Formats: sequence, C-alpha cells, structure tokens
Amino acid sequence: MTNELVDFVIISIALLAIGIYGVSVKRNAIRMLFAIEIIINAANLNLVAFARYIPNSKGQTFALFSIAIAAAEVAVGLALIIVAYRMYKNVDIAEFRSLKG
Amino acid sequence: MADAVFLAISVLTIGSAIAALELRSLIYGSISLMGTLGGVAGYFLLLDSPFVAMFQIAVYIGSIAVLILFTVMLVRRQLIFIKVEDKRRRYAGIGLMLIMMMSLGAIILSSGIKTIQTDAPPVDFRTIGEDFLTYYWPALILMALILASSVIGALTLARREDIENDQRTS
Amino acid sequence: MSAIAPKFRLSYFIKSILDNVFWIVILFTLVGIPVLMVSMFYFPLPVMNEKLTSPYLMLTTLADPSRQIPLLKSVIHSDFFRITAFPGFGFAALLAAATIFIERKMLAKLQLRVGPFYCGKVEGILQLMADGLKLISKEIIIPAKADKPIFWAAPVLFVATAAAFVSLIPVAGGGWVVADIDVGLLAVFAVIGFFPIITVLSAWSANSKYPFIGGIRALHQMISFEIPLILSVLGIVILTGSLNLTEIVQSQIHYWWIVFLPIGAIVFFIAILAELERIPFDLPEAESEIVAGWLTEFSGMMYGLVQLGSYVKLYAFAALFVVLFLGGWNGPMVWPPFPEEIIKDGITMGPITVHLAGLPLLDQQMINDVLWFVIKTMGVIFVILLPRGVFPRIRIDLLLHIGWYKLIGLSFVNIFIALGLLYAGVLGPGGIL
Amino acid sequence: MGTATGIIKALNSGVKHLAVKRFTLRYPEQKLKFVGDGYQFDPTTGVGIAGYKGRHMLFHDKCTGCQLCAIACEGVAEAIGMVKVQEEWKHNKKAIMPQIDYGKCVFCGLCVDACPFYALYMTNDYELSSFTKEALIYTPAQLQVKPYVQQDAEIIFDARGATHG
Amino acid sequence: MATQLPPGLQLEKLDERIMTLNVGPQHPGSGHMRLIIKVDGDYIVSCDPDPGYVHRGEEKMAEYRNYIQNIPHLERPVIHDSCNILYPYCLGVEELLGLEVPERAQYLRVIASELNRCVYIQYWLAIYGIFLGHSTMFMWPAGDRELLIDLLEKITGARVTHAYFVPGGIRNDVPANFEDMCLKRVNYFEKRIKEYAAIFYDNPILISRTRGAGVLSREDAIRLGTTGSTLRASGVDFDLRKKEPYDAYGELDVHSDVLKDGDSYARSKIPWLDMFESCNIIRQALQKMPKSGSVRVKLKPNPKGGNDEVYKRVESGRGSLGCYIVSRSKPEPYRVKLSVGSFRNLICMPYLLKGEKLGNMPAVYWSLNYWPVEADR
Amino acid sequence: MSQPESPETKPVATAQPQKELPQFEKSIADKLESKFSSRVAIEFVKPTRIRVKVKKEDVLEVARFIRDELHFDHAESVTGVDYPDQKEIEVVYHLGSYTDPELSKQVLALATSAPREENPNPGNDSTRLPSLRDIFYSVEFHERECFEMLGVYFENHPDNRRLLLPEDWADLPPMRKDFKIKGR
Amino acid sequence: MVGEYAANFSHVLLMFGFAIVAVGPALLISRMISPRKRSNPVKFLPMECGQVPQGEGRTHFMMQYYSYVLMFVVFDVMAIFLYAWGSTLLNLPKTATLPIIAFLGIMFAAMAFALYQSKRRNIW
Amino acid sequence: MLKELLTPQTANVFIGKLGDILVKAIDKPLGYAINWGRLWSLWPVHIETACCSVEFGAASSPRYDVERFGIIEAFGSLRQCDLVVVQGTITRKMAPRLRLVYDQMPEPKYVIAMGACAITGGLYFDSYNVLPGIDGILPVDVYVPGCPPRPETLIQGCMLLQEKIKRMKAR
Ligand code: SF4
Ligand code: SF4
Ligand code: SF4
Repeated sequence: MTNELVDFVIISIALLAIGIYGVSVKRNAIRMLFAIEIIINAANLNLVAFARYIPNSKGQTFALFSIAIAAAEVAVGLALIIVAYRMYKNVDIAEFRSLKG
Repeated sequence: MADAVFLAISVLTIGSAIAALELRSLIYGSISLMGTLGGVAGYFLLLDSPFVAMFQIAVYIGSIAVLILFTVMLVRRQLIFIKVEDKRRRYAGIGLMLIMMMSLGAIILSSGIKTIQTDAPPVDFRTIGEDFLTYYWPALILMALILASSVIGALTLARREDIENDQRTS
Repeated sequence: MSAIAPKFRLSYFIKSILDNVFWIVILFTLVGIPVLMVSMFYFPLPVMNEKLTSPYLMLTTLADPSRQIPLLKSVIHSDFFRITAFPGFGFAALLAAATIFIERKMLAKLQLRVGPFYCGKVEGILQLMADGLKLISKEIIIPAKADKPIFWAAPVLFVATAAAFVSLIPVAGGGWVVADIDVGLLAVFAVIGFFPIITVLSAWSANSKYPFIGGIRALHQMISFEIPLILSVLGIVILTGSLNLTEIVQSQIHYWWIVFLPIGAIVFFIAILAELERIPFDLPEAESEIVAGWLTEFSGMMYGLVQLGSYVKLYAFAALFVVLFLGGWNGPMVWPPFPEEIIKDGITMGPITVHLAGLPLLDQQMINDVLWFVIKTMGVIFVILLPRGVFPRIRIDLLLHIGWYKLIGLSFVNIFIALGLLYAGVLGPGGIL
Repeated sequence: MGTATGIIKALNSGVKHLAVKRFTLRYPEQKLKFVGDGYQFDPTTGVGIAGYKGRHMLFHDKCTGCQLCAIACEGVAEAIGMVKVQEEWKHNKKAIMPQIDYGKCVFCGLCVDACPFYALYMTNDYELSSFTKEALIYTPAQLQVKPYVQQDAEIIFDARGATHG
Repeated sequence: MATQLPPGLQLEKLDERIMTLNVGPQHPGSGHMRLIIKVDGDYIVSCDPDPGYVHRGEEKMAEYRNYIQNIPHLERPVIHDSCNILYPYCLGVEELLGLEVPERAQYLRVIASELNRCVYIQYWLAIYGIFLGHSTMFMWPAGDRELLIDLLEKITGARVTHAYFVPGGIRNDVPANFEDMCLKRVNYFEKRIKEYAAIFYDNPILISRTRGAGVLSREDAIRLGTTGSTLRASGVDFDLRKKEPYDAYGELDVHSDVLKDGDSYARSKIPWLDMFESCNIIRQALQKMPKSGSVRVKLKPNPKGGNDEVYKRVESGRGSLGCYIVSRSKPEPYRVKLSVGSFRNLICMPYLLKGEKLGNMPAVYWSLNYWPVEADR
Repeated sequence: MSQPESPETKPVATAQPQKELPQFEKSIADKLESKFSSRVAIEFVKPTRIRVKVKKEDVLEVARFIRDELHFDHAESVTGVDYPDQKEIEVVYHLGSYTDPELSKQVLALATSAPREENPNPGNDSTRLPSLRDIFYSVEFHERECFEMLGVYFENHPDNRRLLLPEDWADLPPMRKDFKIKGR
Repeated sequence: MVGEYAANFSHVLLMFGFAIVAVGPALLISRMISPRKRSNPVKFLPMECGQVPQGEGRTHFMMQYYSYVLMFVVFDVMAIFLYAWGSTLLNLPKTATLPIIAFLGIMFAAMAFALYQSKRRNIW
Repeated sequence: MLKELLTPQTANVFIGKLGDILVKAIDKPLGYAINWGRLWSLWPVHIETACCSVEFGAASSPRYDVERFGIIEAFGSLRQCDLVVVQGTITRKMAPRLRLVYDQMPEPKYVIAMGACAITGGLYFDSYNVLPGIDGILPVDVYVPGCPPRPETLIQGCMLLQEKIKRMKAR
C-alpha cells in the first residue's frame, strides 16, 4: 500500500472546495481569512505532490515561496481586520459595508 | 490505494478544515485551522519533503496561527461566538463546493494522472536552497520586497491614530 | 476539619504494606501470569540465538540469566525503550527532577540558608516527592466561566510538547536519539513554536485577568526571542552544512563551536533564558505585578504538570545548547573499560562461574558519551539556574528592546563571523582547521 | 561595556557566596541563648533588669494578691485575671493570684514593672503554641513551674561569615 | 514635569481597552493594602490607593489609656521600627510632665533608635528585593538584620516589639559587655551591607529597570509634603536629626545623603546609604556615652499632664514622624495623633503611578518607603 | 480607668507670657499679627512651635499668607480634635517648611474650628470647613482621613471619600468623643 | 519509495503521545483521590486578590506591543528562509552570496522602519 | 451459562467489588503517603493582615528558614497554596476578604492563627474596627501566641500542625 499522486490531488481538490465554500458563504472577516489559508494550503499540497512524483525540486521551492507570501498576506489581512474592528467594533464584512454609508 | 497513515491524516485535515469554518467559537475555529495546517504538513512529510513540512509548521503554526489566535482574542467576547450568514447563501455555497469537487475530480481523474508513479529517491532539501540562490534569485528579491512591504503596510495600518498623545505620558 | 484518626503506628503501616504485597502477589499469580501467557501467543517475539522464540522459551528466561541478556538487549534497542526510558521521557523527567532539587539547594546556599532539610532525613532529598504527593492529592479547581476542554488539556499538552522537544535531542553516539531527523534543527524550531500557543490558550481559557495578561506577556516574550534563537544557530549551520543534530555533534570532535562563535552562544543562551521564562525574564509569572501570571488559576496537579513540563523544557534547551555549542557527547574517554574476565570468562558468584554472552549491555563508548553529555548538561543547567539568585526581573519593554535590537543585531554579527571564517578558509571544507 | 562588567560582577558575587557559611539556626535542635533568666524589675531603682520577655513565672510565696498586675494589664491587653487558689499563704488573705491568658498577652512586661513584691518575673520560654485556645490560659499553678530550657546557640563570626553555634 | 497635577480622569472614551486590576489585599505585590489600578495595555491610567485594611483605631484607644499603658499599642504600627515610633511620644510626654532624661539614657536611646532604623531599612530592602523579583535580595537583608535584632533582643528583651523607651528614659540598662558586642556586630553588619552593591545597586538590570521610573521632581516633592527618603532622593536636604536635633543627636556628627534624581533608583538607594550613616552614629555614640549612670527617672504612678499640647517629631526610618498630644490634666491624653511618614507619602502613589508602565508599579510603590500598617494606624 | 469627664477647657491661650519669648518665633507671630491684627489669635509661642487660631472664614486667606509670605510650604499633619463642650470640632494643620533653611525647625500650628452637630450626618450637615488642598497640596489624604474620622466636610476637596474605615461603616465618626469604644 | 522520511518523524509524534498517556492519568488520579467537598460557588470565581471580581476576564485588551507580533510573522519567515541558504552554502558558488545580501539588505530596511514604528509607543 | 453470567451488569458489579477491595487495600498506605506528602509541603498563602507579617518574613529569612520544613513563602497565587497563616489583626475591612481568600483555596487547607490579635484580638480587644479573634470566620488548626510570636514559636506551631496532619484522615 503506497500513496499515489492521485490521492494527494484529490485531497487538494477537497481542500480547495472547502476553501471556496468558506470564502463565498462566510461573512466574518476572520473566517474568510481561514478559508483563504485553506485554499493556499491546497495549492501548496499540489505543488509538493507533483514535485515528488516528477522528481524535481522546483515544486518545493515554490511551495516555500507561497507559504512565505501567505505569511505576509495574513499579517496585512489581520492588520486590516484590527483597523476595521476598531472603527466599527465588529468583524462582520456586511457590517462594514452598511456602516460606511 | 493509500495506507492508514494517509487516511488518518486525511480525516484530520478535511475534518478540521470543515470545523475551522463551522465551529461556533472563533477560538476553536483557529485551533481547528491549526489542525488543518498540521495535516498538510503531514502530507508534506509523506511526500518526502521534510524541509517544507517543517517550514509549514514553524511558519504556519508557529507564527501565523499565533497571530490569528491573538487577534481573535482581541475581539470582544460576544463577537467570537457570532455567526452571521443566511441560509440560502449557505446552500448555494455547498452546491458550489460540490460542483467544483465533482468537475475538478472528473477532470483530474480522466487526465491520466493515475499513471504517474515514481521510484526515484526523494530530492535532497539542499537543492531548494540552490534553486533559490542560483536560478530563482530574482524571485528571492521579489519575495524580500513583498515581505518588506507587507510588514511596512501592516504596521502602518494597524496603529491607531484615534488616541491623543496626551492621554499617556510617553 | 477532618476528624483526627487514631495515632500513627509504624507497625500498622508495615502491616498495611504487607497486606498490599500479599494481594498483589495473589492477583499476579492468579490473573497476571495467565494473561501474560495467553498474550504472548499473539505478540511477535524477538529473535534469540537465531531462533524465533516461542512463549515457552520466553518463560525459560525466568530461570536462565544467559537468556535474559539478549532479551534485555533487544528491549534496550527497541523504540519503546527509547521513547519511554533512556533518551526519552524517563531520562528527561529524572534530570528535570534533579534540576528542581539542585535549584532549591543551590539557591538556598547562595542565600546563606539551608533549603529543604528535614524531609527524607538526608538533606531533604525527598522534598520533591512530598511536593508531588501533595499536589496529586490536592483538589483541582476549575473556574466557573473557564473554557473547560482547553483548560484541562493545556498542562498535559505542555508536558507533551516538551517531551516532543526532548525526542529530538541526541544523547550519545551510535544513534541514541529518539527521532533522528535530517532537518532536526528545523524540527526543533517547529516544536518550540507550540509553546506560545499553549500558553496563550490556557491563559485565555481561564477567564481571569491575571492569567490573561501573563499569557499575552508570555506570548510576546517567546515569539520575540524565537527570532534571535533561530538566527544565532545559523552560523553553525553555515559551517557544518547540516541540519542534523547528530552530524552537528560529530562535526565538533576537535573544536567546539563556542570557540569560534562565542557571540552566537551568548545570544542563544540569553534567548533560551527568555524562552524558558527564567529570571531575569520571568515576566509572565511576575508575582509582584500579576500574581502568578498565566499559572494563576492552575491548582493541584495541573500546576504540578506545568512545572514538570517547564523543567523538562529546561533540560531540553540545556541539552540543545550542549549539542550545538559544547560538542555534545564528545570528550576524552574516562569510563574504565569493562574487565576482560567478565566478558570472556563470566561472572564468579561464590563457587559458580556463569558465562553470560554479550555481557556489557551498553558498550564503553556509549556510557562515556552519556557521562560527558550529562556532565555538560548539568553544567549548563547550573548556569541557567544561577541568574535566579543574582538578577531581578526585567520589564517588558526592556525585554522586547533587548530581543529586537540587541540580540538580533548580535546574531547577524555572528552570521557574518561565520561567513568570514568560511570564506577566509579557516573552517569548512578545505579549511586550515 | 558597563553593562557586561556589571553583570559579571553580580554573577561573581553570587558565586562567591556559595562558599560563605550558612547563617541558619537549626531551630528544633539548636536554641538561642538569651541574657540572664528573663526580664525582671527592680522597684527600688525603678529600672528593669535586662532579659528576655517570655512567658511569666509567678512566685507563690511572694504574691500578695494585690491585683496591681491585673490593673496594669487592664489597659494593655486584659490578659491577667485573678483567680482563687487553694493554697494558703499568710500574706495572701484573699487567696487570689494572677492567671495569664497567652492568647491575649503581648509580652510587654508592664505587669512585671507593676508588681511591687518581685512576685512576677518573665522567663526565656517562648514555645507556647497549642491546638486549642483553652490550653493557652495558664493557671497560677502552671505559672509557678520554672520552664526547662536548654538554650546555648549564639551567633559566631569568622572570616567565612556568621553562623550559629 | 508639569507643575499642574493631572486632573480627574476621563476614561469614558477608552472604556473598552481599560482593565481594572486589584492589587491586594491578597497579592504578592501588595500586602496590607489595595491599589485599584486601571490599565490600558501596559500603561497605568489611574491608580486609586485603598488603605485601611489594618486600621485599628490606635488614636481612639490612646484616649482610654494612661501615659504608660499607651506604650505597647503605640509601637505596634511599625513593630520593626518600634523604638523610633515611640520616640516622639516619649519626648512629648516628657515635655508635658516636665521630665529630664539622664544623659546615659539619651545616648542609649540614640543607639537603640539607630539600630532599629537599620533593622527597619533592612526589612524594607528585603521586600523591595522580592518586589523586583530578586529573591536573594530578600534573603540577604532579612538575614543580616537578624544580627542587629539579636543585639536589640539582648538589650531590650524582645525581638521587635521592644517597649524600651518610656517617658523619662528607658526600661532597663544594657548588659555588661554591650559596647564590645555592639561594635563587633555593627562592623560586621557594615561589611555585609557593602556586599549588596554588586548584586543589587550596581546590577545593570536593576538600574535599567528603576532608573527613570516614577520621577518625583524637587518642587513636587516639596509640594506634596513628602518626607524621609522620598524627599531626600528628590534633592531636598532635610533630616530632623540634623535640623532639629533631639536628645543626644545634638552632640553627634550627623550627615545624611541626598540624591538629585528623584526616581525609584535614587529612592531605593537613600535608605541603603542611611544605614552606613547609622553605623557611624552608633560608633560615635558608643564613644561619647557616659559609662555609667542612671537611665530612668522615677515616675509616680498615673502621672497627669497639664492643660497643654505638644507636637514633637523625630526622624524615623520612613522620614519625619510627628506626635501631637493634647492633654487635659488627666492621666489619659485627650488626643494623640501620629503624623506618620507613610501616610504622608501615600499621596505620591496616585500621582507617580499615573502613566507608568505596569511593570514599574512594584518598584515605584515600594520605593516610596511606605509601610501600610503605619499609614492605617 | 477614668471616663473622659465633662469639664474640658480650651488650650490656655497665653502660655507663660512672662518668660521671655524666643526671638525668631516671636517675629513670625508678629508678622501674622500685623497683617491680620485681630482676625488671628496667637495662642502660644514656644521654642520652635507657634500656634495660631483663625475663624473658618479667614482660614484660606491666612493659609495663603503663610505659604506665600512666611514660606511654610507643606502640611505635616491635619488633626481633628473634638470638643463637645464648646460644640465645635477643631482642626489643626501643622505646617512646616522645606525650602527655607531658617524655618526647618519651626512648626506652625494653624487651628480653625467648625461647628459640631449632635447627630452628625457627615457631608450633609453644617460641620464644614474650606479645604486647604489648593494651597497645601499635601493635605489631600489628611483631610480625607479627617472627614471620615470626625465628619468634617471639606468644601472644594476633589474627592471626599472614605479612606480607612470599612465600606459599610454606618456608625458615628469614630474619633468623636461621644463614640464610645466597647467596655469603657 | 514515497514516504520514507515520515517514519522518523513518527517517533516525535509517538513521544508526544506517550507523554500524554504518561501524565494524563496523573490528572485522573488526582481527581480520584483529592478531597471533594461541596463548597460555595465563591470558590469557582476567578481569583482576584481577595476581592469579588468585577468586569470581564477577557476584554479587548491590546498590549502596546502588538506591532511586535506583526513583525514576528514576517521576520520568522525570513529567519527560516536563511536556513535554506545556510544549509547549502557549502555546495554553492561564492557569487550566490550576492542575492542573499540583497535580500538581507531589503529586510534590514524593513526592520529598521518597523522598529522605528514600534518604538513610538503612543501610537499603539 | 457463562454468557448469562457475563452480562454487563454482572461485570459491572464484579469490577465494582474488585475496585472496592483494591481501594480498601490501597486506602491506608495511600492515606499515610498522602499525609506524609502534605505535611512536608505546606505552602502558605501570601496574605498579610497586620504587623505579624514582619515576623513571618523573618521566619523565612536565612536565620530561621522555614523552607527546611518544605514551607515556601512568597507563593504567587492562592490556588496553589494550602496553609493560611493569619498574620495578625483582622479588621472589619479585612475580614470578608480573608474569608474569600480562604474559600477560594483548594482543599485540603489549614489555618494557623499567628499572634495575639488573631487569637483573641490581643491589644485591640476594645478597638472599634478589630475582630476579637478569627475563630468566628475561619476554622483554626493551631494557635501561635505572642505579639508578634518569635519565628521559633511559629516553627513550633508548624510542627504541631504537621503532627495534626499526620493524624488526620487523608480524604
Ligand atoms: S506582659 Fe503585658 S500583656 Fe502580658 S500580662 Fe503582662 S501586662 Fe499583660
Ligand atoms: S503578682 Fe505581684 S502585682 Fe500581681 S497580685 Fe501578685 S503581688 Fe500583686
Ligand atoms: S499580635 Fe501583635 S504583632 Fe501581631 S498583629 Fe497583633 S499587634 Fe501586631
């Protein structure tokens, strides 16, 4: 019993789908951030899986890049959430919109 | 077929990914997100890329999850438990998810990916470093710029201007 | 208060113990041995004398010592033994207990007093046992509004994470490490990252003010010192080109890295003081400001477990320092060789001489390694403990200032020193040393 | 660099003290030695005689039951009560003697100052803890007993620090 | 610092960020009192001291006891500085009753009060050490003060509550080899307290932590009416032993140290320097003391004061300590008021802690030389 | 022990005037007398101690004069004394000086008095005095203590709250003479 | 074979699990043998120095040092990135140092800005 | 036959009986062991009520060093303590707080009344703000008289308390 590439790819698809569901349904800014993280992880998983089965180091390299960029994105995203929270005392995206007007 | 470890990790990852989005409490949601990230790190280990796996744990769980947790704790207690969403949207989202899964799965499964097999030894993690510094060095610089701009942007955004300076002796 | 029981009598005590022994023996013979016999049919047994042992053969070991030895050897080399006992949990817990005792006695000596003295007749060596027994028999209070699952799990997870950290430390040559990982150093950093999460979660879950402030302080402190901690080791990685801790130790056969990279060693040391929340960096538990910091709401055994975890963590960090900078187990051979006769001819007991094949269970080299390792680790632990008696507590802004300005700068200096050593051709492949 | 030398000096001072003698008085085995037998008062000169202010001692053959000690204590702690005793003394017509409640007494010694007949002294006994409050009330008969104390430890100095011996 | 004191606090705007912390009464950093502290993150927004947990009504009780019976309970507010807290009371009663203290008693009083000052300061220093998280600095002073306590016990017969000073002199003469013993201990004591420099006062971590924490300028120190080490650390040279010598201090050469900075570090250093000065004074007094003589004027029982009032003050461990006695021709005083240094320094606490970091709270609080039991009386 | 009996008298205003008065202290008293003439009563002048008594309407003015012209810059203590016979509560401020080295020995007792109520209702009755907090900042806590111990309400004091007594204290202010402690 | 490396890591997990198994019972035993008296609800209030607690335990409590947490996320990534470089340095040509120096230069600039920002306490 | 016997109920009963036997067998030595642990590891809670705290501090100073008996002073939180040493006068303001502190501590807990004030009110028997002893609010185990008690007396009191713990029921 060994793992095959297709297993990893299927898991990756599942994660992607969950992530997209989260992004489209959730209205809480922090939850949306979670969903985005899940999507990024799905992508990374794909990268590394293909890199392993087509023996090549490039996939891992790009996975590293994308993790680093995810970190940067989270930092900025959370800073935004903090600012929004401080202004509206809420973390709900819909609220942001309604309060602005 | 996949082995038991793989199945265990799959259950952990998918389950906690769903839990991260659906649990009532944001704190538990963040803990579940940590589970997802850890599960993905487990896949990386199964794929013989320990460097990426450790990087994933150290960066994602060691710092990003900490930041998320910390921010969640700053949010007022009532808000941690609030879940605002309407039912129709939710069903639409689930439908979208299923459709995506089906279609992508069908595409992938029919694409002949099943035939890919390998017995090659895994790539040494040192080659990653080599890649960075030889062929992909512009990407490295670009990444430095991204990181730098993100830290600058985050700090500029997150500070508060609404407090007068005289309320606190500096 | 509780009623006063009849007067304590030693004879009663002994009688009760004998009672217990009797019951245990009865139960073992009636239940234990049959269960053992039955279960031996289901478990794979080790290969002895090139034969697969059967359960009946196993039972003969009870009578024949020469058969016990290979069995013992196979136990010693099994993963289970490693995890539970020797380089793993048991060893670490033992050293942690020794550390607590040494700390109390040393602090007392420094402060011109005696320290634990009456408990256990000799210099209070049983003090720790008394504390443990008391803690385990103490009521556990869960605050009413606390988040119960996290609150219960936090101490256990704290110990477990510390144990996972211990598993990465190589103790002696020849693979005496629980998990020999190619990227061991990175794994260490990955494991360290869990501590702030557990701390801040437990602090949050208690739903009380002092733990919350303490937890947030702990978080800031730990993550701020994680970067200098990571950067200060980079010099060694540059010079050895390896992330494997065993290889790093082997690279120090001739010279310890502290000789070439003293700045890195200092930065690393200060950073581990901060990671361990030891004085002068024990802000998360600063009792004069925030009672007991994030430990405020822990009572009874939970508190005991957190203490155990933190001392296991202390051992692990001290051992990491030894592995990285002090040459690990490398040292001159001081353990006397085993007497030839015992290996060749066997042991003489009265009139009988028994020849036991493969007698020294552990070879001389390994025991020597462990000896050196323990000595060095104890030395480092001593130096970690010493500041507790000498320094006051620091303030959080000063702490962050030290971490972010001084230590990061110094660790970059250290990296450039390493680079310089490499490119000047002093060290590294083709270097003059 | 000042910081570094300061830190090294502090560490050095700490390590040096690992060699200094311990100052601890090992109490249940050793007991401190005091001046004399306890605090007494000399009414003729109006000056006390130095000594430790521990539990009192009452000389039944001197006490006249004049209650002066009780009056002195009334404004301090109300620790002294006068109780009847069975003994018969010529000078003690009322046959009352002080009984001291050590749950109240503050060991100020004013009652000793007040007694004009040298009947009340203080002794070196201080081990008075008990399980109950009643056991802290000392009757005249108990106060009569001279405590047996073996106190001989004193502070000794030498080059390696002070210690008890 | 601005001369205008901060006005009452408007916190409404910040309410969400503000957290109220109770420091005390069961708090390792507080002891007998409570500070209600409001923090915004790491900064203290307001501090409201809530003393009175040891308020025992000493002043009321003093109206029901005669002049001698007042001694035991009037020394209880500061039992580790009990000679000094009785000093102004005894001086006052002596003036009321017109008593003249014998010379030997005067010198012995000076010696006892200086010894007691050292004992007090050592205890204070010990607690300061534990407040800053320095356990050795608790143990060393707490151990070294026992040297002097042992000496005082040999003189007075009690470890801390000596009840040694009485109107008209002292209770009893010193034992035979007193001078010898005293000199030896004081010398050794001085050697010991010098050791604190390396581990505490010159410790860079301590300096970086307490320098600049809770700065009290000279003007504010005067305006707030602070006293003792708090005042002298702010640059005001005011020591009653020098300015208004009582008893034998007139014949002795006293000079007390003054620092300019006015921060926690200076405030914590002044008492330490004081101990050296105390050792000096004790040595001088031992030399000049008459070798024999009476030590107590005989009082008649239940003495009555006239229709008069006195206000006497001495320099105690915490600064000037005044005693105001109103007498109405009765054996009991009509009103006794202790004006204690701790209570006078209490006012600095809300003033200094506002805007400080939370981490500075123990350092500033205890450096004010504040003993809650005394302030509550 | 004796009960505090009724015939209490005010402090004897002129304490041995025939003895020659200490020079320096006399000069201070003279300054006060020349400024306010009969509005202040110099009650005694002893070595290093002076006591003056003023009416409660004048106390602010006198205090300001003492601070600005006589350079007494802080208050050492504030004592309330209850005189049930005169139906007044006397409040004595002991003032000292740090800035003027000549004055460092001197303590000036500034006494004033407020009417006394038989059934005190602290804060709401006529036992009121103007607060000296704006002149001598250091009296803040002393006046708070005086308020709760004797029921003297200080007007314009920023926070006249309970200080030492328990929060649920519902008895008389304890330092009044008619508050008897138990058993006496 | 795919998945060789994972075996080594499993030991870490096993150790983690063993520690839980080993110390978890301590809590259970403690629960079993500790005295449990029915006591008043006061006991389960949060500890507040002998006062009855007021206010909420978990508030919007923002330390002035939030900036350091933000910075940590970015610079932690940087620090571990340097390991990818450091561990391969021996196999690399010397010119490969140049990109990393540029990388460090940019990060230093960012760090200088960040430290300057977080030093200005009163804006946090 | 066997199947009938081995229903969950009978199994439960059997296991329960076995547990009872085990508990009984274990109870006594365990009780001794626990009491032994408790008596050598008394951690006093840090509550200073009045001037006796000075002598309590002296008791943990190098000269008397109560840590010899396993008593560590300056412990941060009351949740980890098991001994209340009432160090002196209890005023009316302090009394409810003291009771709260006692209530919040985990079982088992012991009380030592230190000083005349804590026993009977001592000097302040007639003060308007002082409770006459703490018996009314806390169950006291050992009384340590003196004003303040010498550290030796306190240590003696602690030894008495150890003696008492030895004879207490462990659970
Ligand atoms: S020593 Fe003091 S308190 Fe004790 S009985 Fe004598 S007068 Fe009363
Ligand atoms: S002890 Fe002395 S004062 Fe007391 S009743 Fe006896 S004789 Fe009188
Ligand atoms: S017994 Fe004495 S020392 Fe203890 S609190 Fe009471 S008055 Fe103070």
